[in-house]
Amino acid sequence: MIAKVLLTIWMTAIIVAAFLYADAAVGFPGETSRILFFHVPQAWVATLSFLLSMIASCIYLARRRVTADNLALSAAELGLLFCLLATASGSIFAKAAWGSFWNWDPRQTSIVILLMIYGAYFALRSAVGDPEKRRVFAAVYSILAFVTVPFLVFVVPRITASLHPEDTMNPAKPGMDPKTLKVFLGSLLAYTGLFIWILRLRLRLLNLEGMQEPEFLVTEKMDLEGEE
Amino acid sequence: MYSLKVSYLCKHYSQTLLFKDISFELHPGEVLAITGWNGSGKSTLLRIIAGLVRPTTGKVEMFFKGESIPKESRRRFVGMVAPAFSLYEELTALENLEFFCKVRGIAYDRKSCLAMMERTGLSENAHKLCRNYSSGMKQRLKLAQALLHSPPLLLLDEPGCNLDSKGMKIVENIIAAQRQLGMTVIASNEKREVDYGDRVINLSE
Amino acid sequence: MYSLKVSYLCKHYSQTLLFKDISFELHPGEVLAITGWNGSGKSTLLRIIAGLVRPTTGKVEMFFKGESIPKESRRRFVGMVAPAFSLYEELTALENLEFFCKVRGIAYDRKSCLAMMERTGLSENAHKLCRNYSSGMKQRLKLAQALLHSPPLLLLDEPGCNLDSKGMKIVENIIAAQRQLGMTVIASNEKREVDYGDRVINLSE
Amino acid sequence: MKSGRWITETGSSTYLSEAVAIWLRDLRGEFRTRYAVNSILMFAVTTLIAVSFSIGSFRIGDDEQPFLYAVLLWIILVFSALSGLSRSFVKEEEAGTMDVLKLSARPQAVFLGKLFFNLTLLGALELIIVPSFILLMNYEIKLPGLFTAMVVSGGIGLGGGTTIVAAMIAQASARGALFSVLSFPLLLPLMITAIKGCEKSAVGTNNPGWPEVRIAVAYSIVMIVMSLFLFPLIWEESMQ
Amino acid sequence: MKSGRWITETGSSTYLSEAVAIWLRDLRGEFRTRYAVNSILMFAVTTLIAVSFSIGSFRIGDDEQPFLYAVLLWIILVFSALSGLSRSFVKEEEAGTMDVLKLSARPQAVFLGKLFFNLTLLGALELIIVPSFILLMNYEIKLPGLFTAMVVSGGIGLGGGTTIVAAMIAQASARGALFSVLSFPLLLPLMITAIKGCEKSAVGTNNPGWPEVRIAVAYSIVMIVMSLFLFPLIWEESMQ
Ligand code: HEM
Ligand SMILES: Nc1ncnc2c1ncn2[C@@H]1O[C@H](COP(=O)(O)OP(=O)(O)OP(=O)(O)O)[C@@H](O)[C@H]1O
Ligand SMILES: Nc1ncnc2c1ncn2[C@@H]1O[C@H](COP(=O)(O)OP(=O)(O)OP(=O)(O)O)[C@@H](O)[C@H]1O
Ligand SMILES: [Mg+2]
Ligand SMILES: [Mg+2]
Repeated sequence: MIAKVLLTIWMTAIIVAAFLYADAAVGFPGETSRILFFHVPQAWVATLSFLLSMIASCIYLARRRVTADNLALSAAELGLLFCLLATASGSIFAKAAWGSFWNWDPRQTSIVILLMIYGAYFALRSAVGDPEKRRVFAAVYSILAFVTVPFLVFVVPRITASLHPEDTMNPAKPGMDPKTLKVFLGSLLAYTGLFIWILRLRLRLLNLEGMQEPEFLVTEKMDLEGEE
Repeated sequence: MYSLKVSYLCKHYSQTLLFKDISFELHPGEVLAITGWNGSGKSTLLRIIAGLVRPTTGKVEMFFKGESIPKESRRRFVGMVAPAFSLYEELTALENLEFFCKVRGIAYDRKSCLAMMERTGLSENAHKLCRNYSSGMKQRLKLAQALLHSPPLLLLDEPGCNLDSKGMKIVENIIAAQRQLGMTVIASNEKREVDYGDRVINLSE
Repeated sequence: MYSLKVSYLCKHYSQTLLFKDISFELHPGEVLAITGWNGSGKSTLLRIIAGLVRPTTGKVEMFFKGESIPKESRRRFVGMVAPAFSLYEELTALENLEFFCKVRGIAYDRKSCLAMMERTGLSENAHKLCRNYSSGMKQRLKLAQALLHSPPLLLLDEPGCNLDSKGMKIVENIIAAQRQLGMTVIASNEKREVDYGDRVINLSE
Repeated sequence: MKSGRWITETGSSTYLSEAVAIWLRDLRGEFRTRYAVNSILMFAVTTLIAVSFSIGSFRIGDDEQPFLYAVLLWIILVFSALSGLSRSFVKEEEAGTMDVLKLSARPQAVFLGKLFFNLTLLGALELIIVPSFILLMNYEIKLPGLFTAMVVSGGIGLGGGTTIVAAMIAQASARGALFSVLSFPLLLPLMITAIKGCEKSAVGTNNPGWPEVRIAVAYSIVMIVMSLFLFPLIWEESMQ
Repeated sequence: MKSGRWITETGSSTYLSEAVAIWLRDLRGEFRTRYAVNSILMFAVTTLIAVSFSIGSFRIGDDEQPFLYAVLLWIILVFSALSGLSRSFVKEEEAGTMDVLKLSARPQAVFLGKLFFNLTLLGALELIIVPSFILLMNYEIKLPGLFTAMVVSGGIGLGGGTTIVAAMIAQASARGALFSVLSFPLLLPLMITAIKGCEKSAVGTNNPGWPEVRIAVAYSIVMIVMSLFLFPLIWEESMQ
């Protein structure tokens, strides 16, 4: 409860600070650079949750605990959500910065692929009736997908030069404006906190569902939909 | 009223002769049993009668009050069960029956379909997907499908296959009821089923 | 040498309980018969023993000289026939047997495959495509396939289905021979087949 | 009841009501397994993404755009259709339900039912693909009326041309092959017409009477009527 | 014979010999029914004709040609592959032979056998498509060595990336759809690499060590090794 209140206050403070405290970065039209405080943490949280999902999948395959699969599932859901948010905010940003919502910039391409992968992950889950089978298949697929991601990261940027800022405002590099850095790190923290909070809610929900609905009832539902 | 006339049927597959000069006539109330070793051509003969396979020579005619029934309308007169048939696995049993009612042009009536399932002992499983049916339940559903339009000619290829003793009893009842309604041809190797026949044709002789 | 231990097996499909607390042990030379109404779970029980279906609770263990056989090696110990199985329709019968020999890691030997077909009464049809086999011939080929590797545990689900009296005799011989080689579990509703069992488990009780 | 009537009459049911029964059953089966619709749609969507990705990075001259886009759109549509339309017959054959269907349904009703089903699939396909294609590729259409008429009539032609081929190949052994081999030449005239029509709608050439649409409609009618006559032969022929 | 050995030992047969048995059986079945190979090849050939017909009429700038052609070639290859590679597993499932196979074969052998079969199909596909594409489109390749290496390694990657997905979708509903949906994202990195490699071979950029080929080889190895580990889990899981 206290954590929730603190998180709310923190988020509000960051939003206010993003618009009032930090200065707009040079090299970006108008105030557009402020998107940094929302767009990048979104992308970061998405990456984090996909990673978490993959690790949970591995744990599931090794231990076969339903909780691990629940974690993998909810992390993938949240990852997809934040990924969509990052795409949306990026697209709005792209309209302001590059003049069109979508122009197959490598960044956009790779994020579409990421969205496709996790879309496929959910398609797979919905197409397998037996719960245990579904968990194993989903875990296997998420591992396979994760294995291909490094190839994506190495390969896509080679295709064409990207307009997407890579190092211009990279916070890891020295030279970022200290005010910006402060707000940026704060926002990162806020988004991570938000992520953990939603994740725990989702997990609790999944566990409750699992308790009130024994395994075999879940199968039955799928059966009526015509799956195995 | 109806009658079936099979004359000089003969069936070859490539060089091998399956059977030749099979002729018989069948009238309402009669039951004909066909028997013979595995691979002797029982199923093929039934499929020829149903019009699913063409005989090498000979012909199959059906008559209604002495008039020959054209091939297109035969579907109304024949009901058939065979091990090679299957129903739609992705539909429930009731949906299957509903489909066959509609496609045959019988006014679909849920009650009568349910009654048919009752008759074949499936009423508890009417809403189960056929994919999840056990072998015996599938066989019962095939029987139900063949009876939907009360066909004057019922062709039963191994009707008791996969069935338990209750199921066998159901087959017995079906054949008994069919004696009132029309003709029956049974192909089987089960002594019990062959014995239902008033006449027996043995393809292995 | 070999033995099979089934403990507290229980299987649910959705809300319905199929069977529960099935426990038995089987030793070489023994024949166990499983019977019950259509849909009572005979086939499911056999599939669980073979490792094709997971039980809801309970477990199936196989032992060789007291050591438990790991799941990966079980294929060498189990031979199974079931109505839902099919072999490769686009291959001839002999090619089917050849394939199963090779994939099981048994040195393929045309003569012994032909001998197996002889034993199941298929030798005249060894080079026919399975697609063109009659129902009884398919059943015989399934029997041949299950016996290829002389399995210590033979699972027969309705072995006499579609067979003629010669075929029934073949099944009888197979079961008698299996008494010398190992264990047999038969699931059936045919009185004749159930009677082969030293013990009978009735799933409908 | 007079005997002659009893025998030939079809009772209260018509070809249409039986065809509808078959159509609804296919839809229901499709809804449960989602085989055809998914394979068609996903095929279309992935091709669409791939094409838009590969073409998107080019600056295509404004004068070449209408033709190129029309070609791409129809390639996507035709191949997506080819990848899924044969399923409805092939599945009956593979699942072993063909025999029972033959015993219980009249051939014309079967043909119509399957045709309706394929047209439904094509409709769904076009509803999803065409708008996304237009959006993704920034496809400018000057005459939306002509364009829509072309897409609809072309879709009907596709369905009419492929359904009977699907019935033929369901009974041959080399299925996958034959379907494309047999369908594609049959469909080419339609495809060329449709491409021309879509190009005109993008350029803005408004020929009176929309000749391309008329050709497509004529093609569809000819195909469907011919099929209705020929189908019973194929259906009967399937016995050995 | 010691008891422990009896139980775990595989006798005289190895994973490889069993895999080869499965491969040969699939080839023989394929040879008799020609389902997969035909559906793949015909799909590829018709797309090829359509693409070359539609693109052939353009004057594509010489500088854009290498990239565009590479994209088209790989779209044709990948989609043709997606249209047929899932057959070998799906057919086992649909024909009801999966159960017997499960009882008699080891999972790794099954995976390898199916992989070999898919690679054979892909090899046949590439042997036919690539030369015809080059001829039809007048595709000028400056570095045939790099091009060949790219096509071969890309083909292996295609097979390696899709075989395990085929095994999964064979046990799911909505098969047709899922295969493309699941495979395409996995294949995209490979596809992009291969496009880049083919482009370079056409332009004549000879980076030392052919990085694209290496990436494709690495991709194939990683996918195949991962699949070998993961496949038994899927195979076991296929029980309900
Ligand atoms: C639809 C369009 C866009 C998408 C999908 C997108 C996606 C992403 C993603 C996934 C990241 C995380 C990268 C990482 O963690 O390494 C990111 C970072 C970032 N994006 Fe975007 N973006 C888009 C448009 C834009 C635009 C138009 C701008 C500004 C002109 C922008 C500015 C940034 C910046 C500054 C970063 C941080 C870079 C870094 O970490 O080095 N993005 N974006
Ligand atoms: N399409 C075909 N091509 C070649 N031979 C065929 C074909 N169909 C059936 N046969 C052969 O015809 C013979 C008779 O088959 P049929 O199915 O009629 O036998 P059956 O008497 O019903 O046997 P069972 O008792 O086993 O059911 C078999 O030997 C079979 O191999
Ligand atoms: N995947 C499944 N989902 C739901 N129910 C199933 C499934 N598989 C089987 N069942 C149900 O389990 C019951 C037992 O089936 P099983 O095939 O074991 O019966 P059986 O005893 O072999 O019957 P038969 O004598 O007819 O062969 C049936 O009611 C069947 O509908
Ligand atoms: Mg028969
Ligand atoms: Mg059973």
